[in-house]
Amino acid sequence: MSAAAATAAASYSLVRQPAMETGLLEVSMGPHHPSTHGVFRMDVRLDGETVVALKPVFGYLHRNHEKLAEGMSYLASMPFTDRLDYFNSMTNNWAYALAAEQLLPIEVPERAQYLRVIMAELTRLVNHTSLVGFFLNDLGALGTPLLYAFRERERILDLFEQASGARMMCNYFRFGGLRCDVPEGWLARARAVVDAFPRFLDEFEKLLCENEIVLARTQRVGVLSGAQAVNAGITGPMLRASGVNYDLRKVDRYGIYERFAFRVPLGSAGDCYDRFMIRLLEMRESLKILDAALRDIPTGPVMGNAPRVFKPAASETYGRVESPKGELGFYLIADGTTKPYRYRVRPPSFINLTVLEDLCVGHTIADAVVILGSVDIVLGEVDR
Amino acid sequence: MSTPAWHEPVLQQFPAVRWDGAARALIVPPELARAVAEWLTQPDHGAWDFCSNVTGVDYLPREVKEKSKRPDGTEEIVVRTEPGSLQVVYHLYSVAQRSGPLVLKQVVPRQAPAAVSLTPVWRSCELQEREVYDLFGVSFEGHPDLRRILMWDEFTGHPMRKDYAEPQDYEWEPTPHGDVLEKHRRGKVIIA
Amino acid sequence: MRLLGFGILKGMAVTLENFVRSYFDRDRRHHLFTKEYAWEPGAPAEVLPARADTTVTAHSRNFPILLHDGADPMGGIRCVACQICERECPPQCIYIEKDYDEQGKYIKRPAIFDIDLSVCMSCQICVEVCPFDAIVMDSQFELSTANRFGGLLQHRDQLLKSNEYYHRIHPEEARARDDRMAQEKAEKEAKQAAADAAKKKAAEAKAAAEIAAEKSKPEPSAPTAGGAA
Amino acid sequence: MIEGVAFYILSTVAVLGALLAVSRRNLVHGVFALLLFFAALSGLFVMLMADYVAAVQVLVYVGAVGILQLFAIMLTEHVTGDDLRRLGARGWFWGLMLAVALPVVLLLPPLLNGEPPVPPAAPQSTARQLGSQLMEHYVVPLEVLALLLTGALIGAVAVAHGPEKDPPGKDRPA
Amino acid sequence: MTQTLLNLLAIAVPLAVGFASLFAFTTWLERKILARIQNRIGPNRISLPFTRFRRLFGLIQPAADGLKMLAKEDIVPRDADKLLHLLAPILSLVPPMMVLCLLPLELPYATAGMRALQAAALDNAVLLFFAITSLNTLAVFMAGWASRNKYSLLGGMRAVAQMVSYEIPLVLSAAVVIMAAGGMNAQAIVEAQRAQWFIFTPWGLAAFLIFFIASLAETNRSPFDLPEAESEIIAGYFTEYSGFKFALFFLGEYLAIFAVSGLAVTLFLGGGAGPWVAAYPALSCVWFLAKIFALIFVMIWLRGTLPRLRVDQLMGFAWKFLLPLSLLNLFVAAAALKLAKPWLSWPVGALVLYGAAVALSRSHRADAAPRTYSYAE
Repeated sequence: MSAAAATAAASYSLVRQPAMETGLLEVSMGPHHPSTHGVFRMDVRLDGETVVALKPVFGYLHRNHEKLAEGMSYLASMPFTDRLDYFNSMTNNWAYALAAEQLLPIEVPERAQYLRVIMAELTRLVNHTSLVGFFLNDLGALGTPLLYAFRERERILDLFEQASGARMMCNYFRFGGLRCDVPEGWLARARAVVDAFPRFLDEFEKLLCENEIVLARTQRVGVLSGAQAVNAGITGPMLRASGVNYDLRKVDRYGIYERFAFRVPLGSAGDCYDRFMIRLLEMRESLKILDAALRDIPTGPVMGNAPRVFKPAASETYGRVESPKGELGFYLIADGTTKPYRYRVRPPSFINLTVLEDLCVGHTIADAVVILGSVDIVLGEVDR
Repeated sequence: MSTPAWHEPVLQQFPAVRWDGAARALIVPPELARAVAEWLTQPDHGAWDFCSNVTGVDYLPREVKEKSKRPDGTEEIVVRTEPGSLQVVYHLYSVAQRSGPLVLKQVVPRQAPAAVSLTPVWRSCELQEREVYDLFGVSFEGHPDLRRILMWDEFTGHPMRKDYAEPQDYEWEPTPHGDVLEKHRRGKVIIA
Repeated sequence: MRLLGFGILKGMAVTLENFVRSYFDRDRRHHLFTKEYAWEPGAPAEVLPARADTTVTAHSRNFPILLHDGADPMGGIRCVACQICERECPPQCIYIEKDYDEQGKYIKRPAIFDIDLSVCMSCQICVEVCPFDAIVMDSQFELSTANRFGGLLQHRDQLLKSNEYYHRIHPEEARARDDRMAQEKAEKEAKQAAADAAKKKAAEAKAAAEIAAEKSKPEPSAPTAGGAA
Repeated sequence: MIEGVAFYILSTVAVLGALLAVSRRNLVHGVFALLLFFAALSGLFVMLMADYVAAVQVLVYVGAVGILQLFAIMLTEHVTGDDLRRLGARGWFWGLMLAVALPVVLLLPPLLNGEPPVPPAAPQSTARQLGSQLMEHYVVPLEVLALLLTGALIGAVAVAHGPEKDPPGKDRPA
Repeated sequence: MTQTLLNLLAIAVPLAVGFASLFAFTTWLERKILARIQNRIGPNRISLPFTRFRRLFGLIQPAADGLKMLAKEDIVPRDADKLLHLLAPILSLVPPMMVLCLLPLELPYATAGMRALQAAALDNAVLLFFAITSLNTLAVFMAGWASRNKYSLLGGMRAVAQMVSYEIPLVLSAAVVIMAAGGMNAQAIVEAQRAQWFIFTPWGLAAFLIFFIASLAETNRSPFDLPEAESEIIAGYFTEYSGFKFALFFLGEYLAIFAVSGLAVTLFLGGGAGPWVAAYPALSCVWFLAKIFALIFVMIWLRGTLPRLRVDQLMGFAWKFLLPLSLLNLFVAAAALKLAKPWLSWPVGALVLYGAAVALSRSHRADAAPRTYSYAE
């Protein structure tokens, strides 16, 4: 048990007094609960309203994605990756394509590289806006920030639909490029969306960032130190909110990210407010990338010289990308057939749940909901 | 793809550790795993502070046919059974030095597989080792909370093993399926 | 130091602005509101549906359909029941049986082609792997039935749609596909023609050779004849 | 006539509420029955044209004392309220004696006098009178009471606060 | 006798029926306003059956909702306390219904006899108001306890703690008006504001703001809707209620909103006073309702904007911010009323109150402030 949990437990023992014996209340929050972000359960033990212990329970959506993928061809798993983190199908696609392209190197054409970056950053906007909306919903705002977020998300989903045919389950990336080019006029429409986005962010920040209730509810709630975060494998905005400068777009420089100038916002306190603000700030940086990518994108093919049947030689690889929720990795073992011998997804939201109990203990049940919201999980990915 | 030789200091420090060049992974005997892990986290040994990915791989026993020459010069085909194994794979990165991945593998037998938990070293293994325990059946010594994680507690078997045979229809017994069928028999639901 | 509640007032200004602008801002009225239906007047052009009776746009994909050329569905069916899509379908929702004539000869069309829409996940892999451009994605989604066991199993004749229909729902994509097919066909024909020409040439050459051989034949035969004589 | 009917209804409710309050095994039910009794009592006050007292009765007894009792029950080990153990009835004799003696003592003087007391005419503007009485005639007892209550409040806070403890999330330097 | 009864009915029945139908309208209004705040359209699909009237801006929606509620199955948990589970929604409806009669609405057809009979004419109308609304707490507790659900119980306990705490600033801020008007008769309070509404004095404004905030908490409105905090405890004390019992809670809640807004209008906003009332007395009623709806609009607006406070912050706000401020306000008002020199007492009063509020703000959010962030290249 970590230090934070230990101090909380100590203060709890002080509350217990012989004269006023109070019992603990065990509440099973979920799997049917409005704010567990899907079918997720938290077995919470409460002293009054204070969380004494919390155990996350999941697996309700488990479909053994990995086993399924080991039974089908490499390409056939691509649409299933959409369904991992169904908010970010584009980055899921990318992570899988990246790992597969490490198994069997295929040159990705320039235009496809740019489109990949554009899609990934648009996905990041989708994820972060919605996350902020959901987070505020967990705080008790009656859907207003969420619907503002969805208003913007809708525009981006329209773009996704026009490019890939589907709004959420895009299934757009292929080993060596993209399934198809974007339709005519798409780049101009994307440009319009990107140009209008800062106005929305301004509105969002005005609505939320100085709101005393938001400040009071999120600051110094669920504090996670940088060292603890690294040790617990926390990745993504949650890690950077704890002040650790580790963004795979900078570290691994996959794709063509080294061509874009963007900064990585870092939090200082590692509390819920930082996690929320880091996401807001990251969106601004994503807009910078989008701006440059839409400006520089060349014409040309979007599919590299991929073999008709994807059949890598026996080898193993681990490919990872900076998905909006954290490090999304694919560990593939090829055995020389058309099916992967081992297919493993490293789901960021699953591993980010490692520290949930440490963050929640000592706070109230209302904070537990907020902390869970700030972790940003999607059960499709946690349970796989 | 060439990666720097991060593994070489480990091999020098721990002679029992082997290097699998094809998989580009360090094969660590389970009894040494904790020591190797703790050694690796030291700043001057690479500062591998971030264990990104933990998973299992199941290798079934397989038959290998080998030609061998008899002393009299005729050839003979010898069928030899290679024992299967379970591997627990750790992908390590260093946030401090921005290096990685260094792959660590614990290889354990398929019967009663017991690996050593690295959760005390890297907290990020906690849920992932539980998952390996759940889906592959590898038990981890020293894990603080080794329970099933994705499957339900009453579940038997380890679905990610290659020889796992799934039951005919999961949905039949525990879901309302049966009730629905019963209703159908009474003429309330039409099944095409 | 400000009074408690100043940030709240700032936020309230934002919501009030949205409230007021929802009535007066044209952009917001037409673009950002929940669209009741996409064909609602004033909806921007790029989201307009291809047909008036669906709510989906020309780019969206839904479930697969089989294409046929010409007016007769079975006459012009493109599918040859090669079963590649059946094998590649990630959720395994396609079931195909080949068709045979009375003599038991395979006649390059499916006898049974079923897609279970309750299983299909609209991933479009079948479209990609099809070498015959026989299967494409529909945009029709009003498919609900009261029958949950098999009501969503679409059979061959339900799945067959004409190429014109495809042009109606996905004009751009259909045009591109037709162009490519025409090009491929032209290439194939050219190849065929070349092959034919080559064959012809070869045949001619062969014939010529044969003729030559014929011509030269008597010569060796002569001695035989002679020999025989 | 209407007053008579109302009186009997309210009295019946009050008596029933009181009986239920002492007879229910379920503590929460008992408290709710007691609150019913308080409410009926305030109805009786209204009938006496003492609407100020009636309002205060509701505000203080139903709104505050009742809630306090419910809170107290929530702090006991049986949060659900039903305690199936039989309570010992050892004091029943003295209880009965008390129950008989109280009305006798209260009702004895008028019974001996033989004539019912004449109720005084209901004073107008009871709130104002009460206020001025409290502030002028009974100011010292009022202040003493206020002091007592403040002391009790501080004591309650001290008890609830418990011994010195660290605020959560802050590590105190050793 | 009969005449009195008839008069009573003539007052009570229109109030009950009128406010109940206003409830339906208010649910529609709330959904519409929230929808517009959130860039949605809101309910607009229900048409009047058997007529040409399609949609009607969704005004028929509440009727459809009501029918739906009536038709729904009434689910009582197996382990619930059946009797209390049934009584709680009814009890939650009674107090707001009763206090609505205490509002000094000048019904257009009211005769002098009827006006004298109105509960608002009681000497202790305001006190009665607070007394009866405190009963609401019981209903909430009853519902939370009787459901045998942990969320319900948590919600019930939260509600009780919250309502008891916020009753104090509520009463204290009303006390300022009672002091100024010299009585608790609702009609007299309105009468006392003939020259000037109490909200237009520094202490009146402060009292109004405190009253309004406390009334939000009393009626469990956002941002104080902890007892029914959806994201935390599902629906709080009415988690286990369905069908018509749920509708009754809903109705009770809205009637309480009417009642408390009506009281705010009475105490601070001059009751039914407004332009042209002198010429057309019937307008008084309209003005009264218009002011109520203005307050309700603000409530909806707040609900569309704000997240929810936490329990400890909620209690802290009541005890450490509102209570001291309302106590101070009481002194300021008393001093100003005694002084009776507006040119002196107003600026001083305003300054004192503002200073106190700022000082309390500072102590209240000393550690919560927006931050600046660093970037790594």
